[in-house]
Amino acid sequence: MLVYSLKRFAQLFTTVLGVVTLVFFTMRMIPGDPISAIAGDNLSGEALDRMRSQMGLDAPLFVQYLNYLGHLATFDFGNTVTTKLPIIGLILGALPVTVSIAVGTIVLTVLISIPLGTLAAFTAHKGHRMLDNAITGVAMVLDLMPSFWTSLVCLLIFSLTLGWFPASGTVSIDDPAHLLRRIALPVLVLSMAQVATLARITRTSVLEVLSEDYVRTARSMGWSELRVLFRHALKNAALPIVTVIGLSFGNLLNGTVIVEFIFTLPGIGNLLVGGMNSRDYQMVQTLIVFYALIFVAINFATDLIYRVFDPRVQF
Amino acid sequence: MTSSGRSRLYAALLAATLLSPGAVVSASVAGAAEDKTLDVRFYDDPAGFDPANIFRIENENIAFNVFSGLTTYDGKTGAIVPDLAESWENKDNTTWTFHLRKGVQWQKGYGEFTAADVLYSYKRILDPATASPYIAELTGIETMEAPDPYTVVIKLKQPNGGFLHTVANYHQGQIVKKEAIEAAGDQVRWQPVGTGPYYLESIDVNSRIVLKRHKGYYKGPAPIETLDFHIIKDDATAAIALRNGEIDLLMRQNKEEQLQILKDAGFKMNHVDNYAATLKVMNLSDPILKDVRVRQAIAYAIDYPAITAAIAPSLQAPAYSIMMPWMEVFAKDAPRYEYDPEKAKQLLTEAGYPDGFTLKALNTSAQGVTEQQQFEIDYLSQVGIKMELELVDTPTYNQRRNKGEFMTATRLLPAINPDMILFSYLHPDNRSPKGLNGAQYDNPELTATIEAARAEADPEKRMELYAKAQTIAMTDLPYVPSTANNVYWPSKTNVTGVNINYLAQVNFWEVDE
Amino acid sequence: MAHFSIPLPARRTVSIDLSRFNGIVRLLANRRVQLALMILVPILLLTTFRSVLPIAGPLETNLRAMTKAPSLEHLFGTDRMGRDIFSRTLAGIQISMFVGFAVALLSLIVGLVVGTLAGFFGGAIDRVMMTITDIFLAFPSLLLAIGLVSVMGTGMLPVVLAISLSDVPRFIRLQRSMALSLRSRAYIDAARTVKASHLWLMTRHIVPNTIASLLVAASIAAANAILVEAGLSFLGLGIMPPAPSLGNLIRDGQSYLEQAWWISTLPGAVILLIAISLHFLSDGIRQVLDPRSRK
Amino acid sequence: MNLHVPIREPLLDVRDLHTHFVTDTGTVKAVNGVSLQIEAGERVAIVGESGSGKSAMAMSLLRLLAHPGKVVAGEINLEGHDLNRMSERQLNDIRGAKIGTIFQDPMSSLDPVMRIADQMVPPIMRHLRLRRDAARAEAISWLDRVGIPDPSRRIDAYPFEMSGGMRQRVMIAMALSCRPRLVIADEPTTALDVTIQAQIVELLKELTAETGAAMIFITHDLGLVARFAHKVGVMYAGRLAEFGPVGDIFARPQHPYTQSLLDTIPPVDQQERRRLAQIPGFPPDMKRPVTGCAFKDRCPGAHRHCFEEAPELAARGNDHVAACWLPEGLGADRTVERPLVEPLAPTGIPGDDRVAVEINNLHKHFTGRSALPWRKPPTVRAVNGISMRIRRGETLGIVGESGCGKSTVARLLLGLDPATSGDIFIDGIAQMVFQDPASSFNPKMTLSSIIQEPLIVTGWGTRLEREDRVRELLGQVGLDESYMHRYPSQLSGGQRQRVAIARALALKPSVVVADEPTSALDVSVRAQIINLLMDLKQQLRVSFVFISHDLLTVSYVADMIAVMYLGEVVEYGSADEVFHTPAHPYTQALIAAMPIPDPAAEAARVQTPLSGELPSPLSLPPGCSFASRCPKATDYCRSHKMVLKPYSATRETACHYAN
Repeated sequence: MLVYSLKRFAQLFTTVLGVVTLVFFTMRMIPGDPISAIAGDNLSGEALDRMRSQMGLDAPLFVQYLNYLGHLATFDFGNTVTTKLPIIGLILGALPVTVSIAVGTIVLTVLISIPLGTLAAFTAHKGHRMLDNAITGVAMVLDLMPSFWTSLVCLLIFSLTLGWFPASGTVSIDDPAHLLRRIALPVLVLSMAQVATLARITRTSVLEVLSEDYVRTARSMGWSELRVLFRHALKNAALPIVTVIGLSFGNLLNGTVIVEFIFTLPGIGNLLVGGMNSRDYQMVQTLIVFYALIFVAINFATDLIYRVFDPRVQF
Repeated sequence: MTSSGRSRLYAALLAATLLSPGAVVSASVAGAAEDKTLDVRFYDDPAGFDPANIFRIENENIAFNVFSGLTTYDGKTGAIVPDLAESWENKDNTTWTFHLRKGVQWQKGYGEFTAADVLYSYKRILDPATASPYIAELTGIETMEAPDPYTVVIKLKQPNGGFLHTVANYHQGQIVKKEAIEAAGDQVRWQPVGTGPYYLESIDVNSRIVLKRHKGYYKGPAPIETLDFHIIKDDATAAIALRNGEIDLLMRQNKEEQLQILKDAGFKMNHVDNYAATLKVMNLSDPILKDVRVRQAIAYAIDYPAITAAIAPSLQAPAYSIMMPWMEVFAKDAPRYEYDPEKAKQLLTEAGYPDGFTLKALNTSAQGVTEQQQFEIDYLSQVGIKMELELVDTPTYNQRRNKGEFMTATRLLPAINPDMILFSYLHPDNRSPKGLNGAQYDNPELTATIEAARAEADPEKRMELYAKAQTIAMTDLPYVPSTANNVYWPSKTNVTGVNINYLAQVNFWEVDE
Repeated sequence: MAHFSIPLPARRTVSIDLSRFNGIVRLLANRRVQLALMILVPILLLTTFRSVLPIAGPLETNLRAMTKAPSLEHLFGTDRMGRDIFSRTLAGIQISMFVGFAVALLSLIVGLVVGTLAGFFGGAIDRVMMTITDIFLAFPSLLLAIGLVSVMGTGMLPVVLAISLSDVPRFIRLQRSMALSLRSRAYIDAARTVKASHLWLMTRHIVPNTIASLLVAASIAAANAILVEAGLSFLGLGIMPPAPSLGNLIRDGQSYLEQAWWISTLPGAVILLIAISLHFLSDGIRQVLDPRSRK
Repeated sequence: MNLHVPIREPLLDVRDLHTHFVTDTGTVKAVNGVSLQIEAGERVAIVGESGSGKSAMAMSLLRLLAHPGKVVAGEINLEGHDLNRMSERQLNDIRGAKIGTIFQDPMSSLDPVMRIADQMVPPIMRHLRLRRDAARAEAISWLDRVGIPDPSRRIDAYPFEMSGGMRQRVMIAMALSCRPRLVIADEPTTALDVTIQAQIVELLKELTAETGAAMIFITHDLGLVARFAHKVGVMYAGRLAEFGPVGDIFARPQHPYTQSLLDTIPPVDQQERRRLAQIPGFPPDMKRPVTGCAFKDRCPGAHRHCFEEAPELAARGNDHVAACWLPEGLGADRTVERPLVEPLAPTGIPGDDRVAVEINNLHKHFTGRSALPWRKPPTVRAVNGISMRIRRGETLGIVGESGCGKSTVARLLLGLDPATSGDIFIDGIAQMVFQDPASSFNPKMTLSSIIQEPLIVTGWGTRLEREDRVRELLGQVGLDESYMHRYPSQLSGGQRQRVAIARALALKPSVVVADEPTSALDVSVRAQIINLLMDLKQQLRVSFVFISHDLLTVSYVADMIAVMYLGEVVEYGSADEVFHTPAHPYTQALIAAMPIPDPAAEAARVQTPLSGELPSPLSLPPGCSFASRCPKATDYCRSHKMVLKPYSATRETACHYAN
């Protein structure tokens, strides 16, 4: 376990450092800087140059990089470049929103797709393709609809016509009931895209397990088919399912941008796009570090869950 | 008293409010009895409200309600009206004396507003340490004095007939309080303190801005207690929020189709027309575009009336000048370019491009290729001009546009100070990358004309000079006007007083529900 | 569904004899492939010969026929600018299919080369490559897209690159794991006993045996790319209108859903059909390649 | 011995069982009319080659067939109740309770993510109606009975924490735990090493005798049948070809297929080394209807009648039935036709004393990655100091159980892995024939390019010359030229091994290393490959290293034998000597564990299987590596390392007590 933790730490360190370096230099290679981002239609070049030098954006790149690393090492994430807001506060404010969406999506996805996938696998195993095809087909159709389109359709149906969920309104974790109502639609939209993948993986791995020798062994001892399905198949099929859930959780954290935009949710996808559009180096860099941390953390969590499901996995 | 009688009285009081700022006390008191809240859509992440470093209309609109200037713009006519200065006089457009309103109270208990605050505010802009992009607006000041707490005397280096615009409630003209600025430190943009009708109570930069009524506002407290701005970026979502009743007032709806839906649903379509013109900037250092016939051909080739009617009859109208028709200085006789493809072809042939040429248009990718651009491509191709769009993201676009690295680009003219527009866009001193003259336009005749206009004390003569300048500009056509933009703030029917001024701003002191 | 609990009789090879004769024939005999082709072939034919069809050009505006519902004249109706949506859809398919194809190809090639090297050599090369793919996986794909569009401007190439960049690490990992398991196969050992070069082993033994699985992944990546392009278009990072990529068509019509549902719905349905066909195609390829996994 | 005194109705009475697999490409009639009766307490072996339907038949009894397998007709009467007419729910009360099942692969037959207890206890609770703790106690007692050490602790282990042998014991305990009347064992020892196999077979014998359970034992190993069964059923193409008491079947086989099968086994008696019998052709395609006898195409004695009508089982003696039109099948004197194998002098080619391979003090250690950088990494000494010489034209057989290092030696010889220390000298080049015919070839290459590959890589000849060489090689291994453009997947297992041999011979190597070349093959095909290797050895005078766990085959093929244990050679000498008069206790144990396809001989052998399992190669004992399992081991053995010492002129052994 100790060795494992050390390894993980080393992985975290290299990944984060790589990510930080990549993002630092990429951001500065991209044309446009924070000043040009705020230049609208009526600021002259002269005025902008004045601001640029005022903000010290003309220091040598390598010096800026080392400075940045130094700040990072002391967990000083700094302020946004133009609006001077503490970044850590912005991220911590936005994180709960995105995390609730991601968690909600995962929960809904799991609740829908694991039973569906299992059912599909079970019927397929017995040679009945009808239900299997229907489930796979519907999941695929859901998967393939662009989220910005389904978002609006959902808004029109559930918010405007049925009036079940608000389209706007402040989101705060202090008011969980309201939060739930606000994230319901985005969660629904995002789940649509996730269900197919997870149901497919569930189906494939359960199907694979169902043809394993030990399932036959269990059947030979008089276990009923359903019991075999729940006691053996699902547990054994869990590893790929957990992997996919872990991966999709990571993807969700940066895939919520569109729904955050349409459903006006102040999440970190929002921050990222905003930071990128305003060329707020500091903001983007810090967010990326967060993403990398989350990525590594999810890998770690996935490994831990592996261990719960599969005693063979050792650290 | 019957209810109809009461409402008639109320209406009368309201009318009085709008007409004369002095006689409002009773109406405001009536409003204050209820703690009304207005939920307003805000369409982007707020970027701060420090007048010295403020950008974008939505932020400016907040500042507009928090701060005051010596003058301000009338919401309906666009005319300059008194604000913190009750009255003023000027000598030769050079020495400006402002008589300040007495008893004006700062928000958040910062005491009474005096002439010292005016001097502090302007000096702050002029201080290089502030790094204000608006410094150039005030560099024309030679001296500033406050002979007494209610008088400010400003002496300019050169005559400037448009100086009242400079001190209006906009950017550099907004008056701040020294103590409040110093207390805020590096968070000035998030802690604005002014003398306007509303003060900033709280802000969550991710989702919400809350303004509260400034009880000590010199015109009396505003009718609405709380302005709750919700950040809703997507236009379609904003429309749904309005239709759901989640918001009362929708700050800017920029989608024609949503406007149609809201109009059909019976919402109140508050709007201002021709608030600004969109110009095609012709880079005159380009070997093709330096020929005036080519520029005129472009203007003749595109049928903007048809385009605007087709794609955005509400949001756009054709523009024929760099000045807006509602402006005092607007010259009706300046050349106009009506759609005439034959003439365009003829001009191109004369210029030596019978088969047309390729026009590279730099633009932002934020909206992709707009429908308007698609039509422009269509129209231009009919006279043989192949318009190619170079789409880059907004920061890159701004950077290249400011440096003058393009063949043609667009500018949206904020149309409030005609003198400033003419100088910024046509004066050779302001050629990019230094200034906004992206066309690199330098016509000594025009330069002499606008310089003379600025110095001219006689209003009639000034108007003549301005008219002459417009005629020259529209003949040389360094900027091809394309469309004039309209701004819509749809609201529930019970929301009144949404008067959008020509800076696309609403004075919330006038708004009630 | 063939899970034989009995070992296959030796003569089973005879039945494979015929079918193995030609992979294409076997593919064409697969029901899913047939279904996919039944959808894809007509669509591709229409797309290819759209210029001779009696329909308006995809960019042709018509102010007299704005926002018209589907009719015989305009099969999919027209949009706000009076453009024929059917024509735009056909043109959009061409663009979207190109994006899908380019993304699939790029991911395939990079994945193949890098994954083979990492999996075959293992050791330090592998660790470095895996760390790099980790970094890219930890990097939000959207950011890559924004960055690329900023550097390269909008257009086909940045879109293809942006989508590929998030696919490539997955392809590398897939290829690496396959190469890893193949490198200890007996036939590789057999070649190594005669001192075959690394290049020989990789090109003759590893790549031919993994390419099929990569193709399966690539056809899914292609379907996915079409959708991601649509999403990027929505954010203004995709292929720029008026170029009628399918994503642009849906985006254009999205806010007209209430007034003119056809503007986005019909092109959307076409995306669905194409993506589903690509999935069927990949399923079919997989089934044909691996008779055991006919699930 | 005589258990089949007909008392009452039989325990299991299967009548006209038909099982089909409906696939896209046709219906496989895997079981095509099988009838058989099993008495209580009887051990019945079902033998047959792959695809004969023996497993399908066994799985049909409890309807454990995977989709699309389906019992389409027949009665399966267990104690008078027809299982085939029962619902799934009723059948679940039979499964495990009345009939226990043991499967082939202990590695995959237990759920890897569940503790043994969780797999064993619930069925006991259900079938024996016991409470959890009682059921657990019952399970522990069964684990104890199958020889699991420390069962009350091991019951909470996961399968992966146990060796294959232990897992198969658990499997047996589980199958027997609800006291079934019948146990179906589907190749229960095929995946195990020979010494472990002997242990398991003895265990099964004991336990069924104790509980009085009858047993159906599916196997392809005739030796095991002889050792284990009371009765034998021989299956061919989904039908029983012959059924009868084991002694009778071995002594007087009546069906030509049974007769041929028995002839394919290398004889134990090395004095008369005859060419092995081969069964020509392939089994019929089970998707096509068969007219007449299914074996007719491969039967030397087939006549007209065989093509017209399928023979039914008919009595051939006491309890002995066979399905053949010929009264005695091919007859008792059928062996005479087979030629004697020309014996080679054990020293190789007469007059040629050159050495093809010389190995001196060879070591191969595999170093793992240590848990912590500063700790010593774990090291497996896979090959731990062996020295050998192979003369030109000589065949060296290397035997030993899995993990003894024999495959590592092969890889070292071929230069696939670098040796840790020691020298290998090869006069010429070495080539290899791999064990698994499925993974030996790149499935994407034609046979022509497969066989050409060594030639291309070494830059041999032009394309035409290479193709000529391919034809020549295909001819040498008995394949037609037309195979050149086929793909490996189009070949049968035997044909693939022929191609593997052709590829190995392409560069005219001085030594060919064959690592278990026949272990994945059916009995009849195995004989073909062995015959081919023997022919090639005589024609080409090439040296072979023949690696196998099958002592009988090695003793038939090899001139010299090296017996390996834990990375060391414990006995080395001429094949005859090592096989007939083993000196090292391990060799003796191996030979004792080896089943002999002769029921009479088996009955006469004293069955004391070698106890224990291979110690972990990570921590080798300090003294003799075999000491932990050796019945003769003393303290001296446990503390002193043994090295090969001459035992006779042609033999060396590494046992202190052998000398």
